[in-house]
Amino acid sequence: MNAKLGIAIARRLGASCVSLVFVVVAVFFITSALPGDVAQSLLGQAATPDAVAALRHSLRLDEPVLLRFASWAGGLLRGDFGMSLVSHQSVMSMVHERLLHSLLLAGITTLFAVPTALLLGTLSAIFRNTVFDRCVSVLTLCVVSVPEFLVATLAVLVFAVQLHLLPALASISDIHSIGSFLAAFSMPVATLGCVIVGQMARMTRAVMVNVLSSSWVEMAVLKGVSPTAIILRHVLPNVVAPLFNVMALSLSYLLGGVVIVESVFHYPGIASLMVDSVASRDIPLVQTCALIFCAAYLLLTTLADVVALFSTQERSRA
Amino acid sequence: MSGHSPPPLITVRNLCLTGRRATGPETTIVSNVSFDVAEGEMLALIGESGSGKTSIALALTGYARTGCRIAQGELRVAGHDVRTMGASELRSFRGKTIAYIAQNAGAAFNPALPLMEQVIEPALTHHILPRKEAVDHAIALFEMMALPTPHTIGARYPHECSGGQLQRIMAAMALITEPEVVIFDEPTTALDVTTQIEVLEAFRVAMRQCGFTGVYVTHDLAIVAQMADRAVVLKNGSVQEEGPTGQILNKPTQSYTRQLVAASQPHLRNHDALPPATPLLDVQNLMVGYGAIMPNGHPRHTIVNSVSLPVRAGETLGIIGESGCGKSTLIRAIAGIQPWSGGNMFFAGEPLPPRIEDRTPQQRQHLQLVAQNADLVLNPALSVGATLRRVLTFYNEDASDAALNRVLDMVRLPAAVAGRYPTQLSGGQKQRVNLARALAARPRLVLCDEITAALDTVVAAAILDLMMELKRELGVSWLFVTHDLHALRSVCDHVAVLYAGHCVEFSTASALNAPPRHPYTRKLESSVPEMHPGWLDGVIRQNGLKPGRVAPIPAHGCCYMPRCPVAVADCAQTPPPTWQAPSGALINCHLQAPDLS
Amino acid sequence: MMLAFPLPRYLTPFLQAPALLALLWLLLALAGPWVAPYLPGEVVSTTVFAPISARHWLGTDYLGRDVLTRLLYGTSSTVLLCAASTVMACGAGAFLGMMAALKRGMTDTLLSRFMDGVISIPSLLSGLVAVATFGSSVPVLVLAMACIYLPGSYRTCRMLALSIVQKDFILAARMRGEKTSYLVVREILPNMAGPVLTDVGLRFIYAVRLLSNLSFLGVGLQPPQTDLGSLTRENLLGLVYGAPAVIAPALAIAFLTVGLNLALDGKGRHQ
Amino acid sequence: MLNRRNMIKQGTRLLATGVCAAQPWLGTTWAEDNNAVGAGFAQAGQQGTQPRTGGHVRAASTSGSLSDTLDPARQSMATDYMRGNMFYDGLVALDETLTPHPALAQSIESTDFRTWHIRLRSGVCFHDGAPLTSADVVYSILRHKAPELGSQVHYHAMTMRTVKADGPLGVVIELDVPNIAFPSVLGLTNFAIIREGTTQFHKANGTGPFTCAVFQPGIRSVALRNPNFWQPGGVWVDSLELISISDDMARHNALLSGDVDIIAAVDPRLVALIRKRNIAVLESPTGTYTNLAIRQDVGPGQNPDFVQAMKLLFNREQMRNSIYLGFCRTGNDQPLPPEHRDCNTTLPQTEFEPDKARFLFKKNGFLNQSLPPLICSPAANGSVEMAVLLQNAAQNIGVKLDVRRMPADGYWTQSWMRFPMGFGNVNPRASADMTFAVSFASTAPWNESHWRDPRFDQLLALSRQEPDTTKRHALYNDMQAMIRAGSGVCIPSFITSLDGFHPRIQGLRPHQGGQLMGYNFARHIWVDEQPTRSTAGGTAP
Repeated sequence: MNAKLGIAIARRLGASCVSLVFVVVAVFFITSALPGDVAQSLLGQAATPDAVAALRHSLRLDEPVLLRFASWAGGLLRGDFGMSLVSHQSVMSMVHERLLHSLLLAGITTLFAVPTALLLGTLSAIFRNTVFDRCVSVLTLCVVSVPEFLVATLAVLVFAVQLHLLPALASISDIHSIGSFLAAFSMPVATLGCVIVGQMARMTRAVMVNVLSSSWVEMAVLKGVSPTAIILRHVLPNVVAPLFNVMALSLSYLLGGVVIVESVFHYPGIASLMVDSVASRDIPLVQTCALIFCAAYLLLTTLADVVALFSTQERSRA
Repeated sequence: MSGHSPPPLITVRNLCLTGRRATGPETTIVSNVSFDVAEGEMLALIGESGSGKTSIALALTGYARTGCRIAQGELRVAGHDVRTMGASELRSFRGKTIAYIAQNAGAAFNPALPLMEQVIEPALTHHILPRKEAVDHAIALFEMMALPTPHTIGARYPHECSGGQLQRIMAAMALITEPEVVIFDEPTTALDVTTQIEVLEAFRVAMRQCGFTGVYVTHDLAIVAQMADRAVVLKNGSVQEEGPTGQILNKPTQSYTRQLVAASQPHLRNHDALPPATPLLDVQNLMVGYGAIMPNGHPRHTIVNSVSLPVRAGETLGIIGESGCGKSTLIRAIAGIQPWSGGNMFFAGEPLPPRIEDRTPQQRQHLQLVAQNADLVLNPALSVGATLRRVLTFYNEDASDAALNRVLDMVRLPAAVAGRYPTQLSGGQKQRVNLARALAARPRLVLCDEITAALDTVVAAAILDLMMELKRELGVSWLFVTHDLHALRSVCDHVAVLYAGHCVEFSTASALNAPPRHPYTRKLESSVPEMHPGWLDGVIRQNGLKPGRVAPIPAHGCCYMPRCPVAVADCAQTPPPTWQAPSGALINCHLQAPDLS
Repeated sequence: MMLAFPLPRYLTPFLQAPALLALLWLLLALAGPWVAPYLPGEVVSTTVFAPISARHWLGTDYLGRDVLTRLLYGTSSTVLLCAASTVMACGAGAFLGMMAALKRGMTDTLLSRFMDGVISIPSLLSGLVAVATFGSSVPVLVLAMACIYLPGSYRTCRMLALSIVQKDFILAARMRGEKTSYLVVREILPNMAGPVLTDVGLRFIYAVRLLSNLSFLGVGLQPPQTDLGSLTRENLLGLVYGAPAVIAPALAIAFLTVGLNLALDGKGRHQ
Repeated sequence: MLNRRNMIKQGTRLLATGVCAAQPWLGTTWAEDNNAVGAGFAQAGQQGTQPRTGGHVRAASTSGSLSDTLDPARQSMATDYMRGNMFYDGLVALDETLTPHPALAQSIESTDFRTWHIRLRSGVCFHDGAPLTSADVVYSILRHKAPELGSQVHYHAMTMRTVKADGPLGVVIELDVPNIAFPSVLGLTNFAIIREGTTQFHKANGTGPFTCAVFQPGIRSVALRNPNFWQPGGVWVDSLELISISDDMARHNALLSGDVDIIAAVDPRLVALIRKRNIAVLESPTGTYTNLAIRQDVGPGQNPDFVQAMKLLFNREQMRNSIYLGFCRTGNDQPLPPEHRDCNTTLPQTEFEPDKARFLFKKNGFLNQSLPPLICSPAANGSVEMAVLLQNAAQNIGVKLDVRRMPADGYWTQSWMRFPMGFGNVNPRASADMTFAVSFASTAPWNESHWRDPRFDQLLALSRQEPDTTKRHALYNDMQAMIRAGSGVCIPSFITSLDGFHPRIQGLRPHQGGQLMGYNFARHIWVDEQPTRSTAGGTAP
């Protein structure tokens, strides 16, 4: 039966690869469709037609689109993401550090947000249709809907400017101890948490309500099992698959959708790198960033599906 | 009864339960119910769905479902005052002092945990036994319950066991803490009659050995007769009658009880003579299966194996068999939603294509399917009127209000039902709408897949009555699939007995009562519970329980061989021949008439 | 748990309130520009970030314009634009999702893989490119936002439709020989209306947010038109003064989206 | 022979009135006093404490992106300039009044204002220890001519016909046409001197006051004091970290919370609040302006009445109050700010006259005509607000003007100067001559309104060879009058640059060249942990 599981996973991975190929093509042509190019962006106000043409030629931007796509895609196959047109460094070296930063921020946010969301969602599922449930529902909607730059700025004003408890910037270079690490990350993480906890809690609630109304949960109650044990022993194994799906969607947002938090807290992550590279039309960099986001999204959703396969497979050995 | 009997173990006084939906007003579910259960006694709570019997049973454990609550009354169970207990007291009370066996074991076990984990959980939770001893005890209970491979069955997951096995495992789970009170909530309703006997016997063995006090919730009077000492009859949340089982079954005093008893008695509804006619539907050597196609042109796994059935115009053909025998697959194949790999079908003389898409509009209109579960068949988002009107307009029938009312009247529903949604209807009403949906198309043949299985006895009886009336009025033919032999006998002209995809016997309904009969038919016959208390003992004495693993079906021999009490050597090697008995029955067996009497 | 008691009955009418609130917003969106006291671009005060006063009920913004006026205009365009794009996205997503669930096979596979690809491209990038390529006009904005949220809606609706398609009533309709369009409109859609409405609510929130982000990047609505997110952002500096210019639009967003979502949730629950 | 003190005085006075080369530049005078450039600046406006060495400073600028570079040729953003000025020196430095002073050059001399002889300071070393030679200078200047480099000063480099070494410390530059203001050109940050043959700019190798310890584009750079800096007393702080925070609110919050010591570009709306918290705000009147350019070669701008009407439609008072909150000086549609030494202050001020504008619109039939949109962008600071106010003013007189806001990225290449009516944003130029030459002459590369006036070109050529200050000033005055009357450029105000800094930072003074002392604050500041407050009354610690 392991072979069957293997085939199922392979099929899922294959499907993701199809999406990825589509994304590779789409990203290239989308970015090629962006008006303006890196030559103009580098020259700025000093862009005269001659200068632009000369710079374009020196950056080999005057080659036909398909030729550039071929050489770029060829490089991708060899694992070469190309050179940045702006800084003349290899794209990988520029992305590498930023990606680590982003993963760090996403990781910490996950550590904080997932348990919170699970707890909130589970509690409101247990106490469904009570005042508590309603309050959680309204509150989570509120924090989701209020723009995150407002949440972030308000947090900085209160905790950094007024109370001087936390630094206003989350500069990686200032982190020397656990204390400064926690101080630097607390506000960005809380802001990001606001954005994703709401949705995750809502979806967790939906999944939980479904499971909690099943007759085997009632059976467990009638066996005298305590509520905590019911949630941990009986409910959790059954909601792993859907919850992983919820989490995958939220986490993929944490990599690509955090531009605002990165810029408010001056955090050098990959999302602001992409916005930057779009602004400077550094196409190889844009493409790499977009590919990373897409790959992360596909990876996470695939992972969620594989977990789902596993959790049902484990029980269907017969 | 007598003056100095010991104090009752369970005392219920003036119990009132209320409940409400998310935002609706509170309604009374159970009002003013009182009864006692003495130690070691088994009390039956009898009632139809909605009578509040399950709510009362749950209330004994101090539990009320979401939206419900115990409004007032006194509940004393084994010295505990259930209503005054706090949350933690209730937790240590449940599972330890009082155990519960749910109706549908398939749903009541956690699909993600191995069975053993769940069985020993009460013992571990209440710190009655350490894990190791709990496992040993569970295995001992499995043995007592006559479960196959008691040592390893605990490692399985719920979906790896059959319904009957799960029900017995659940009983083991209830008994592992040796509780003083066990509640059985319709534990055999979802089971086949043959399995039901095994489970009931297992329960009785457990009762004798463990000596608990029981409350048995059911709607089946025949089971009450086997299991209970005393019975309480409930209707709409209030007690109708209470008394010893024998008195309730034989000398009911209340009209409702009498009605219940009457509905449980088998009686013949189909009095018409068999009209001689050519087959309306002719199924010839049908093969249905799934999996890779084998060299012989058939799929790897066959579900329906070479079945031939003729359905004559205006007659009712019944198909009976236990779950998994292929009767639903057969009917789906006829309906055109299950592809078949071999054989032919003719409808009104015309060949019937396998795929519904390839059938002519007339064929689609004249062949209607009424599926088992009315909840799934009726679109919850459409009103009854909208559903029926769509059928009428689709077949270019008159879709006026008058026509709609005629259709509703056909199934004896008031015109007001047209404006309601499926969720606002009772189970019986839904099944009537389901029938109406098929009948609105003016079909010539209606395929009914277990349409009474999910209904209460009284409601099911009414549906069967309706079927026969419609047969007379409209001249509709019916193909009636069921596992209920009573229902089958009462409405069918011909009967086909299906076992493991084979048609083992085909006869007229009347011939089914007289020998010679196929061994499986006889087994089915004897498994139908009867309303006299000694029935179960008699059956067990006669057949014996056959626990343990059932041998696989031989590749070339008779499909019933592994379970056949009269099997001979030939059965394992050669396929049984089909021969005609004097009664006209076609029997598929190696043995001949004298041996099968 | 103090709050863990069921909602008292006298609160039931309040559960209807969100629906009324949502209706009120729609009215406000339609009537806003007509009842606004000033012109949206008009500088009416020499004080910036002025507090609430009789002349300016919500104070003035960072240029000394009337916040109430700008809020009314902003509400109007936010509600209409986001509603239009959300409805389009969810409508198309639901339709395609149902088709995929009904047809299965190659149609489903290709469509799903395509949507998966689209969904994984960051929304801001696609929005930026769309507007940069096709120019910034209201139809382009609506279409771009609709396209961005279509795949997510498709995913949700396909999952919902898949579970419904297996129900017996679909089988019954298919056996009757009903057309796909009838199956989609009459049989499937009404049964997933609840979850789809919830989804619409969430996507509306995202649309409000994306609109403000696009405006910030300079590809959103053209002045003097504005939206609630941009109003919050352009007056963000006023936060240090606690100016109503930044608080009012933020509250408006919260009331708008929360009200709408609760209303849609309620609608979904009744189904 | 004048004594040294007099020479300085005279030189300063002469330079202050703009006559930088009435006679061969007496560079030797400065060569004897190494402190002239740096310390001379620093000691001008004392805040009560003496400069002292040491300390770490963190400064936040506005813009910052991947395009951040250490290549002087490509630097185009404020952060780039600030960083460049930390690591590199030019031949010439511009002081607070934009007066050129020799820096790496010891003297710059010319007799015909066409051929310029530059004598380099001796004993100057690059960060890697190599001595500065004429070859480095020639390389540094000539590389701007290569179009594929994408130099910001390509235009200026192309005005130099030849650049040749004349011995190890001599450089001769020959121009196409005589230009008396040429030394100012060499004061442009982009003309900083780098090592000969440098093509990689991962690290900076200049002669500047700081060495580059860390450089992360778009994130931060860390500078350490150059112990071998050629100018003793020319730099004070030990280390300086420069970051860029483009989010306005975040930058202000970083200053308020003390995360950074200095920020550039304080929003006028927050000045009061910042000062209330004992944080200083430096006001620098600069020649930066945001302007509307109405093209005179296409669209309605071909009609001078239309241009005139648009100028009358600018409510300068309102813009001053609501956009800049008073932190600006009212502009008069000519490019030199009032404090500029060459500003023509005698021109009548253009006022807000909607009725007259309406009359002009009506007279020429523009009232019912659909007009081209006003192109604006967050890239041109304040232009969106200006466009909205203009739109509103137009609406009040019955003229419908659409506003089209463009994305900030790509604005300068995609939109600027391409539409009939568009906003631009111009930083102060090094000299009046440069302003006229690059923005208003017929052949100017950034002639925003496409204004062509042969007489203006004539006056420009004359002024470039006019050694007499008074006469040249008169020419400049005429040219400004012509711009105001004829050009399609509307300049409603000159923006006062606002920078915030904590009191421990000393040495910051206003500078006409732009933010943070013309982007050159790093070498001028020092840290005083206990600044003497003016109110502190002699209490012993």
